[in-house]
Amino acid sequence: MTDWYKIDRQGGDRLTDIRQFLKSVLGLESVSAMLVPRQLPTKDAVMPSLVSRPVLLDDADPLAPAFAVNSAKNISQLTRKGLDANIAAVLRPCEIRAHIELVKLHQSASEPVLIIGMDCLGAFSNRCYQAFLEENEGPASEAFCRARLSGAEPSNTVEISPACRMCEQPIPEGADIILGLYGISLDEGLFLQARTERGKEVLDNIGARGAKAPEQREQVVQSLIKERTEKRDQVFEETAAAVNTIEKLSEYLSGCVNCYNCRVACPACYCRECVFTTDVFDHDPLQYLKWSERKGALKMPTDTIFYHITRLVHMGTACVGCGQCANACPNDIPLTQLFRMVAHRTQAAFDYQAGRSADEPPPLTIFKEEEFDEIVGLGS
Amino acid sequence: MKYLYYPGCSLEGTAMEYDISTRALFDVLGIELVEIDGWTCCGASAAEAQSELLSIALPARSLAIAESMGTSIGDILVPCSACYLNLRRAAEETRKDPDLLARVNQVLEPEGLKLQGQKRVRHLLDVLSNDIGAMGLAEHIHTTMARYLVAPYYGCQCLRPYVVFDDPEAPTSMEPLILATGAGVHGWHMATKCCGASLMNIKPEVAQKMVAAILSGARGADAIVTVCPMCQVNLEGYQGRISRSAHRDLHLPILYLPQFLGLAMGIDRRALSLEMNLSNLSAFF
Amino acid sequence: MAEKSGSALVIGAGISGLRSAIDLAETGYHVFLVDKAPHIGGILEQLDHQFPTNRCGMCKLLPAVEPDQASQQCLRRGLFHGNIEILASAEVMDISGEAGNFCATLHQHPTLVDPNRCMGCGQCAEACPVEVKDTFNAGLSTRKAIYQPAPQALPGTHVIDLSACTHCGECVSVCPTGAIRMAAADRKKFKILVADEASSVREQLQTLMAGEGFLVDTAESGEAALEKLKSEAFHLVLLDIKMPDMEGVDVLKEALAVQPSLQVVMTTACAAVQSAVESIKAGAADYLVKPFSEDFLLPQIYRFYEESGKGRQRELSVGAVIIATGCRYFNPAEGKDIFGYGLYPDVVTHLAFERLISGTGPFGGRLVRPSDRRPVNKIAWIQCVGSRDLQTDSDFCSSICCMSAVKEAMLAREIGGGQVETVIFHMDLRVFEKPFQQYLDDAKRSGVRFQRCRVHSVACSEDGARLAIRYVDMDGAREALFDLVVLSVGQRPAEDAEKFSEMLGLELNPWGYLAPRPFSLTETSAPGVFLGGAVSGLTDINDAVIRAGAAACGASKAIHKSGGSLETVESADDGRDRDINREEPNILVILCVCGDRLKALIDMDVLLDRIQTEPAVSQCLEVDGLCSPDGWAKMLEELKDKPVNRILLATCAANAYAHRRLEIADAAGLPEAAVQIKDVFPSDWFAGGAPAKEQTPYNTGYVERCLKLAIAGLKGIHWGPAEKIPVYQSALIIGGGIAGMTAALAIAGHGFRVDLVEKAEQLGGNLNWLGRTIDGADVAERLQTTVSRVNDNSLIHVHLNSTVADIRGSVGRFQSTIGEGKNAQTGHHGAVLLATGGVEGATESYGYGKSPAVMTQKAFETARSEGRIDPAALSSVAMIQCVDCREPPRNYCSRVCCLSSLKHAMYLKEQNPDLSVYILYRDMMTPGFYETYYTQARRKGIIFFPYTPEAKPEVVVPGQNGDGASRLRIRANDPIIGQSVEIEADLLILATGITPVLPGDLMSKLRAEVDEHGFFKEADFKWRPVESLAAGVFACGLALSPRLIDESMASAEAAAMRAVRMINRQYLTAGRKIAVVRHSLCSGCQLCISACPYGAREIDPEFGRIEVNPLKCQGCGACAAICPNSATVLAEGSETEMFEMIDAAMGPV
Amino acid sequence: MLSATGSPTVYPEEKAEDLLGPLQEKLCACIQCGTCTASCRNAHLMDFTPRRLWRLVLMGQTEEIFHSKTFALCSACYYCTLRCPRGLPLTDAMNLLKQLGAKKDVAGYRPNARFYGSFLDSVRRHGRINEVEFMRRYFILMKNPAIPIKFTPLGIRLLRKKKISMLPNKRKPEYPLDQFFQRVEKLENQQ
Repeated sequence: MTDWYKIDRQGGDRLTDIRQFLKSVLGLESVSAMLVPRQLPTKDAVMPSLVSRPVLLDDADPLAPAFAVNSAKNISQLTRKGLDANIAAVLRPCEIRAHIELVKLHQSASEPVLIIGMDCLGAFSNRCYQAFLEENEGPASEAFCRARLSGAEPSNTVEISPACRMCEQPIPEGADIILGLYGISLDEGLFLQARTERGKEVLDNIGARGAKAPEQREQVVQSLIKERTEKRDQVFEETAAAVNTIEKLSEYLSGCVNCYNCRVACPACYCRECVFTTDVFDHDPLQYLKWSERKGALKMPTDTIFYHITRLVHMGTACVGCGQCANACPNDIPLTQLFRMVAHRTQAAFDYQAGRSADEPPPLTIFKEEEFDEIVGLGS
Repeated sequence: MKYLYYPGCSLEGTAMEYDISTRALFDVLGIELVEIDGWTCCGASAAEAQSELLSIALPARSLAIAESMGTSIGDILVPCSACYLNLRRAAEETRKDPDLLARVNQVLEPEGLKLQGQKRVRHLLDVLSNDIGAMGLAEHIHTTMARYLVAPYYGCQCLRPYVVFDDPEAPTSMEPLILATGAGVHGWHMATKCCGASLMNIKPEVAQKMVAAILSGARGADAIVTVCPMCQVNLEGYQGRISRSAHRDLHLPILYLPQFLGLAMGIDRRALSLEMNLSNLSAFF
Repeated sequence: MAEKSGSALVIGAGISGLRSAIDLAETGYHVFLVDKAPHIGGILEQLDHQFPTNRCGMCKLLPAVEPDQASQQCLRRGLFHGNIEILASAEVMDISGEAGNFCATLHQHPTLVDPNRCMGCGQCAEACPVEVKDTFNAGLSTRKAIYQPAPQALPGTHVIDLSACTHCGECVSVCPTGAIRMAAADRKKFKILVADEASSVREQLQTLMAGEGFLVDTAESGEAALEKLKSEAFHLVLLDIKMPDMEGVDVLKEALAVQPSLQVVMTTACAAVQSAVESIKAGAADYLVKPFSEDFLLPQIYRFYEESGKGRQRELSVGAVIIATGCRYFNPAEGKDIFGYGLYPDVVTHLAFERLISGTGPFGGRLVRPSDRRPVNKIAWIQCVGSRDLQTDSDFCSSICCMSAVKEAMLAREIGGGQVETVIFHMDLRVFEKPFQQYLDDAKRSGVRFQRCRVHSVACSEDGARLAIRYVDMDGAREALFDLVVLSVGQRPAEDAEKFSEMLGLELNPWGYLAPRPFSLTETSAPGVFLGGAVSGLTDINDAVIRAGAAACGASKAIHKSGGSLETVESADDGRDRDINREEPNILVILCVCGDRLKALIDMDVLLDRIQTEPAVSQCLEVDGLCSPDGWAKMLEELKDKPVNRILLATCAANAYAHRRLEIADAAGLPEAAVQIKDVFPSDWFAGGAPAKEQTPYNTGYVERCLKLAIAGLKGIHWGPAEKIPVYQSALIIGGGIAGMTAALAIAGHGFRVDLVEKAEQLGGNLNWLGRTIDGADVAERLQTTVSRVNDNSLIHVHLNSTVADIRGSVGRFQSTIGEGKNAQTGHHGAVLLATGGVEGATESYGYGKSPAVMTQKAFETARSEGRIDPAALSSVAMIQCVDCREPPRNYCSRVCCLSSLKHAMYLKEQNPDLSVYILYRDMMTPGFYETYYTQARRKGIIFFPYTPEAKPEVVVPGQNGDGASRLRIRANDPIIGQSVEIEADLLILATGITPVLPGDLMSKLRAEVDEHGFFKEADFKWRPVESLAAGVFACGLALSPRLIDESMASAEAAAMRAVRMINRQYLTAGRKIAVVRHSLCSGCQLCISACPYGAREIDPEFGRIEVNPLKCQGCGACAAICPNSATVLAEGSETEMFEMIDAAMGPV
Repeated sequence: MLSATGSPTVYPEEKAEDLLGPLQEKLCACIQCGTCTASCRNAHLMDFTPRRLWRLVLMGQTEEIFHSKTFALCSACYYCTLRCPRGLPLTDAMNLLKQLGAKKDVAGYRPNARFYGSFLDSVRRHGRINEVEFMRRYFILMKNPAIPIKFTPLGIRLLRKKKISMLPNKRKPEYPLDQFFQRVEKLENQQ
């Protein structure tokens, strides 16, 4: 479904229009609360917040280039054990994709959540966001938005995160309602697209009126995707060259201290208890000595490469490329590049794309008589 | 050893040399050929194209005469493949079909003849390769034929449709006989390919193409040996015309098998009637 | 283990024999599995790839429920089942007695190699100087006279080919374990008489054989020979067929009268072979053609010498006999050899092609030409070689060749990366079973070319480099060049068929195959004797497995009926069930030191020191000469009362001992799993390849690493008490047609209660309207007998007008609601059989419904039997085959329609010879001996028009298009004359095929799958054809796939056999290697539920937890692999164990 | 003719004459595999391949069959008979067609029929064949001056070799078979 709606400018800036729209959604009887990035009152930080009082949406800031948490994890917390209410969630495309993966893994529910997806302009890493704030003396979401849409650099000192720079999926395809930004003039008001029956119903109920599709959008989006895809492939190439031997890989990951932050930040890492914190890796003290004896010296902590490889195996099919792993790393290991590259190739092998559709069964859960003939076939 | 002998019409005419050389050969081998008294034509390919019953009754007549000559003489030896097939067919079909036998005997009866199916019909090649054999021949070989490479040509009707003494597709029975003379055997694919038979009379252009293919296949050999008058005359009778239309010299000596064997056994060329062959046999003089 | 009294003899250990044997063994009988060959597996040993998966899959014959009954290993390597005694290289010489009490006499062929000593090291074969064609590789390579009969078999026991062995003794001298017995001493006692007129022959033979140590005497005349035979005993006589004073055959007869057990071998010149063959009938053991060469003669003499050895006869008492000796294949070199087989090395049979592309084949799986080993670019398959050919006396179809050629062509394309051009020259494509048509379509899509014709001949191309195939297409004769030509050679009856026919008074069909009784594929005229597999005609694997199951069912019933008990006997606890899970690992390491040889290579003290530091190792025991019986016995003695719970046996050639693991376990009072036998040093250390002394530290490290790896593995061995699930000892059968009734009788015949549920008001299903089969058998009469047998059986409870409203549970414990409302009953069953049948397909094609003259086959059959068809009043009848069949959406052949049309056509022609009958067909499906009816139909003057799906016939109904014609008009194309023809017909009969009737709701409640056409989906089409992957759920008859009456009944018996095997004991024991869920770790992502191929997992609705059904779980590990945090693990193979093993394997050398 | 009109043949046909009956009986087990065609050395010269001819026989297409030159071109090499997977007597069937062709006096087959006829006349007269007499009669019957000319070179060579003679050979014994032939004809007509 691709019905377009329009909400005329209310006079203020775009953020004000968006807040107005969100308020009208939260005002609906069918929506009990709204998960949305919001400026924290106490600090210059933007974090996802579950808002139930509409007036507090005056602090909502979904345009802010901050991305501290992938909210799919929050939705999982809200819905996994069953939620007897309906909520709305304002999400980035990668958050929606992660949400879809978690639904398939029975870690989230899709029914209680109305998803409002934002065209994604990208975000800074936590650290860069702080620098950006300092540079602008305040949130400056509107300025960021204008700069990104016009193709200008939003900051003189910091770049948006590597994950966002190579993201070729900036449109929130899996949302109920898409809030369009790309290819839409700032003066024209808000353009919203109903992607599902449910989204259409909401837009009808808040009184949005039907509109023609924004003319420029398709072209702008396609050229953006093309540019990002090229960027992505370039990154893949560089990354592959950087990790194509076990020695290079261990060098790549040498900064790892087993803090497991990446795992905690990863929206797809859903295990209740990670195998790396079970007794499997709680080695006997003597074992360390034995290893040391055999090699002469044993790097501590151990099992770091094993840990990352394991995560690549487990999450390679579900990685949505949100970049939270790198964002969370205290030692600046470029994990996003590595994970995206491996995940991309893994998913391609199964003709699967994480987060693309709730109807596609995850790889390995279905058995095909004929597959991977190049590996198992006679010709190999 | 004695055989009943059925020469057939061709051997009295266009294939006289086949008859003469066969008799000469058996003479040297010390085997008597007793000609069937008053044998008549086997019907050739004409009878079967005109009348089913005639095509059986005609050869059956000669068979019945042969039977009347008693059991002291052995099988019926037939050098001509067409006669062999017709006689054999009459023998086999009447054996399989008692009604047919009765009808044939109805035709024969006024002449005081009755077919009983006692005699075996044997082709000359069958007798040479199985009863006499290469070993039997070897005793009489006096002149080595080592100079010659010979292409054995079997044709159709001594091999097909009745599979009696050799593989109908890949026959080999002539080879030991040729080898016994010291000559070499030319390996080729045309040994069983039809020569055109009576098509040579009805559709000469067609038949001559078939012969051309056979003669081409024999290139490299010094001669082709045959065991059938029809094959012989078709292979040697038109070599000039065939060479002209093929724009190649396809002349080649064609001999009857007993002629060739006779040479090795030192029989006089005249006694083998080599001069009667239509192809140029100077290489064998 | 539960045991049942009673035993069965299965002759032939191919697919069919194995299936029957395993079925019977699982049911609890003792099975003697006999094969003439030195290995089991039959032809399957040679086939790496089977359609439709293009892989093997033979292991699927192994038990899936109670898997611990047999070693779960590749069946091509060997079968180890507690209830099966395999007798290889053995032949059944005689069978006497009656059902329930047969006595079979066996002759054990000598192999000269002691299987208990042979370790399969292969040094003997290297030493052997005799090279012969390797029949295993279809003659594409050579092997030695001593050889390993099947390369993949374990242990790799060698045998001696007595027809080739010269007894030179080279192998004896190199065998490291002294396994080869070729004692010369006994030869002095073996007396041979040479009877020949020619003194040269007498002298030659006497010198030759006396030189080998035999006792030789001679005779120059028949009289002299008989004189000698009267005065002293001889073992062997070489007798010339033409003796001066009397005929050899007469001497033979008299000689046998004097010494009945004498072996007489006729010697003959080439010319007298015919009379030699006759002498075999008179009792000669064999004949040999003169002149003899020494190389040829000696092996023959030794063969008779060895075969006459003592203890070769054995008698078996069995209750039932299954003959499953398979069939032979046509030899295309016989007769006319129009395809140059034997002449051109690149013309091969399809069996040779399978070897050619096999990884264990002569070329290591590379696709090359046998003649020059150059890559193959273009291959032709020629179908129907020695099939469907009256010239080779084969008025039958060999049934399997179409599919095997398609498979081989696809494999060739796969191996060649799509570059190899493949053409199949075929007549009809016989795609008569459910998945065949689809497979054929796949092949066409993948680029395999099909040329419909009969190939005329194969010759060498003019340049001599390739093979030229001559054939005919619609434009006339053509010639095409190929690198390789594969002949799909047809079937010929088993060598033994005639022997068994005479031995047991069994019927042979006109082509010499053992023939089953009407309406059965397995029963013979001799009660208690059954036929399995290809012995009654070649079948594909699916059919062979079904027939084998049916044969096993028949045998089981026969044994049961004659008093073989179905009471289960629990054997005494002997340590096999000991729970070692709860015990700390306490390992005994046994190290075979091989005399002083190991000590010479390693530092034993250092090694023992390092091993003893391993806390789990309690003791390290040095033993010597395990490969000798003494050494082995001594080792077993040492095990008594050792307080250990795991044993590691460290040797060379561990494979050679694998099958003796149980002996060790029993001696130590441990479960078999607690014993591991491992190679810890390469066997060539002791076979000339020994490393230098200065390498001692390295060698010691090597052995240490191997030992520690094995120890790490042994620590993780999991062997707890197996879970036991109580069983409802009765069966539920849904559907009361012929399949359901047959299954009911088979199960009740074993003494179990059966609920037979039929939705109609009477039993019989489709048989109620079927009058006669094509072979003239009376269907109605058969139906009546079956119905009354069902009604008379007190164990069968028939529920008419009923359905199964609900069903729950799983294998062993199904609870069902039969009927509805107040009549509903609750049923408790251990197994469920779906025999819900099928109906004639509906159609709207070809004017059906627009004219009463257009009718279906069923309508015609019904009208005919009700006397509403008057053949005399008809002048022209047309039939169209494959109506809405064999193309999507119903892309399968319905199997029965071609035979029905032939039956109807011949009926009409017989009733009214002036009547014209036209059959419009795509491919006539008359597999096997049904082909002869196709021939008969043609002979009766029925005219056949082939059509293609692209150009279907067109039908004009009278009155249509304002047409004034009074008759139907069918327009079709005749490809031979290349013109369209128009048939005016009084009647048009449409073959609309069969569609299944399978209750979808019940199937999903049973967690059994339905295929895309609505048929029951087999666990595996070939290997497990009557059961679902959901254990305890079976199907038979039309619910499985379209089939004929006898085939439906065979499937019913096969399914019944499998069901009996589930319900014949009070408890079913789960396998020990199964998965468990650690709920505290489980995140509930349910990936494991989707990944489990056996439907063994579900969410417990009460706790929301994932539960594993222990009977369904096969321990495959798919769940453990997909679970990210090891919340589900296999009983063996946890991460900790794996890590330890990896660690050990990476240890120092 | 078959392909000329494009209109389909309609079955079952009215049975005009039961000429083909015995032939159909011989051939009805034919499966149209084409082995006969591939075996035939003359197939490329034939307007209908042997396979097509047999199909036409089974379908009762008398007219097409006797318009065809196929059976006239059969040189009776028996290859098809040898190879036929149904073991059908195909050469015999060709002979039967030749007999029918002669009986029906089919225009296209007339030269062949006359050739065989002349041959048998000679046999009937003398018991054995007199080649010169038979050829002479054949030429006269054909009334085509081109035919004898075609044979002249060979004839002259044979004459020169004294294998044939223009004069009736007095030495040769004669076995007149006229009565024999009459008995055959009579018996055949009874059938």
